[in-house]
Amino acid sequence: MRLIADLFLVVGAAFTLFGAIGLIRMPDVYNRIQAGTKAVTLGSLCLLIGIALLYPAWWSKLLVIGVLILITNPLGSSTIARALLKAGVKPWSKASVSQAGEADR
Amino acid sequence: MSEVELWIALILGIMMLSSAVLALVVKNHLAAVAAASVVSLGLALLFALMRAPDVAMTEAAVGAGLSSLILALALRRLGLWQIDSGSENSNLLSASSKGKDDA
Amino acid sequence: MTLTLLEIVALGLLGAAVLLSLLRLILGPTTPDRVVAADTLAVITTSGLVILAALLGSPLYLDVALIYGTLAFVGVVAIARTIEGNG
Amino acid sequence: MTTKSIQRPEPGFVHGLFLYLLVFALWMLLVGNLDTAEMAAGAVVALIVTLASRPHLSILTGLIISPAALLPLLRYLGTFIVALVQANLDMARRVLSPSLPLQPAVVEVETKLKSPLGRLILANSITLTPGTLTVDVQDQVLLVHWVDCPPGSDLASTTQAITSKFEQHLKGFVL
Repeated sequence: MRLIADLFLVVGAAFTLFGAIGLIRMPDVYNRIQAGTKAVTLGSLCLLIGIALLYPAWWSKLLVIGVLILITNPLGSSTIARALLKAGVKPWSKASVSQAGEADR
Repeated sequence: MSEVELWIALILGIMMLSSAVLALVVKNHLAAVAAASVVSLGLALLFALMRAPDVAMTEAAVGAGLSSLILALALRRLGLWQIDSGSENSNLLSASSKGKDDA
Repeated sequence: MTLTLLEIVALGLLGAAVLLSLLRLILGPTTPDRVVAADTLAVITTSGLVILAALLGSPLYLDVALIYGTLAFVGVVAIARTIEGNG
Repeated sequence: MTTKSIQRPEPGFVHGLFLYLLVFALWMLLVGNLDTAEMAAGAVVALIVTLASRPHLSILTGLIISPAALLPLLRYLGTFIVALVQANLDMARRVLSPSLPLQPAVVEVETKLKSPLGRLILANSITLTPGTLTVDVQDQVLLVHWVDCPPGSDLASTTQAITSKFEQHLKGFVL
């Protein structure tokens, strides 16, 4: 039991670390938001599952925290992305701009 | 304090000190608000580490939530919300953030 | 509680993640980068508070994590509305 | 983010009851035990919250409240979790590869869901699926930022593939 919980903890921490690496390596704000939000959401959920396996009596509050993270994190990053688009920050694209989507507002 | 707690406190100290200095030196007001929220985030964790959950709860509520809310909304009311285009890094953001100057 | 090796590894990875996000907060060439880094740090901290609760063995700290998660979201939305301007 | 073009039906008694049960369940989860006094307090608090949020209840009208909606909900959750794990493996591979394979683009995706709640859930799930991030929701159109838009691909069909996977399950429990 302890081993499974520890594995969940390590996997969650690793995903969080990948998210942070993505935050460092990605070239523009939108990609950073993507890397950050996805990896950190799943990482946090894995960490919560690991803790729930370690302390089964805490499941109710951990469930509330997990649902909270699952709802608010994508919503928050989506809100930031929308605000950036409205403020006029253009998405980065490679040298060949011709293939990029044309959904410019 | 066990050794693990010392390491956590070390990371928290680095985090709080550097983002506090950042909040002082950064030009943009909004970035300063974000950095200040990170400082209170580290402070809440530090209070929790020192076994004071009530203080940590207050710090989390006031420092992280309300102060950044109030400061951000005040910046918006004052019209200081312009985002900068960064330090001349043309690859990252080319000629952006000129969109809305009509506050 | 005594920690196993895997748990110490997990804590180390999490600390590295915090430091890298902090690096983006400090370097981040533009303000939106810093805001995104602060958002990410807030979520990492929420799960960090849960881990702290497990480390100290007391469910009191879960309430702190809950309040922190809620209010960090409110703060992020406020900052986003500020970026958006009067839109 | 309210869209004025949408006709919202009036929220009925069922939606109020749904919200009441939701708030009560949240209270019980936070309390964590089945004490009688706590349950009584939770009943009162949930009633107050439900009555106080009456003006905002219309967000729930997109919800189909019936036992038949339970199965699509479960199927949707299954699809969602699989997509979430895929997204993370994809993102990890992308981040760790030295060449950083990126071809970002912003594309428009049409949705057939009519209610604001359905679009909210769809936008949230798109944000957490491989390589996509919902940027904005206008009436029928989601603006989606896509990390790896392969050059020369047919944009219309590939973007439909993003949404249809979720839509077919979402249709079961939201309008």
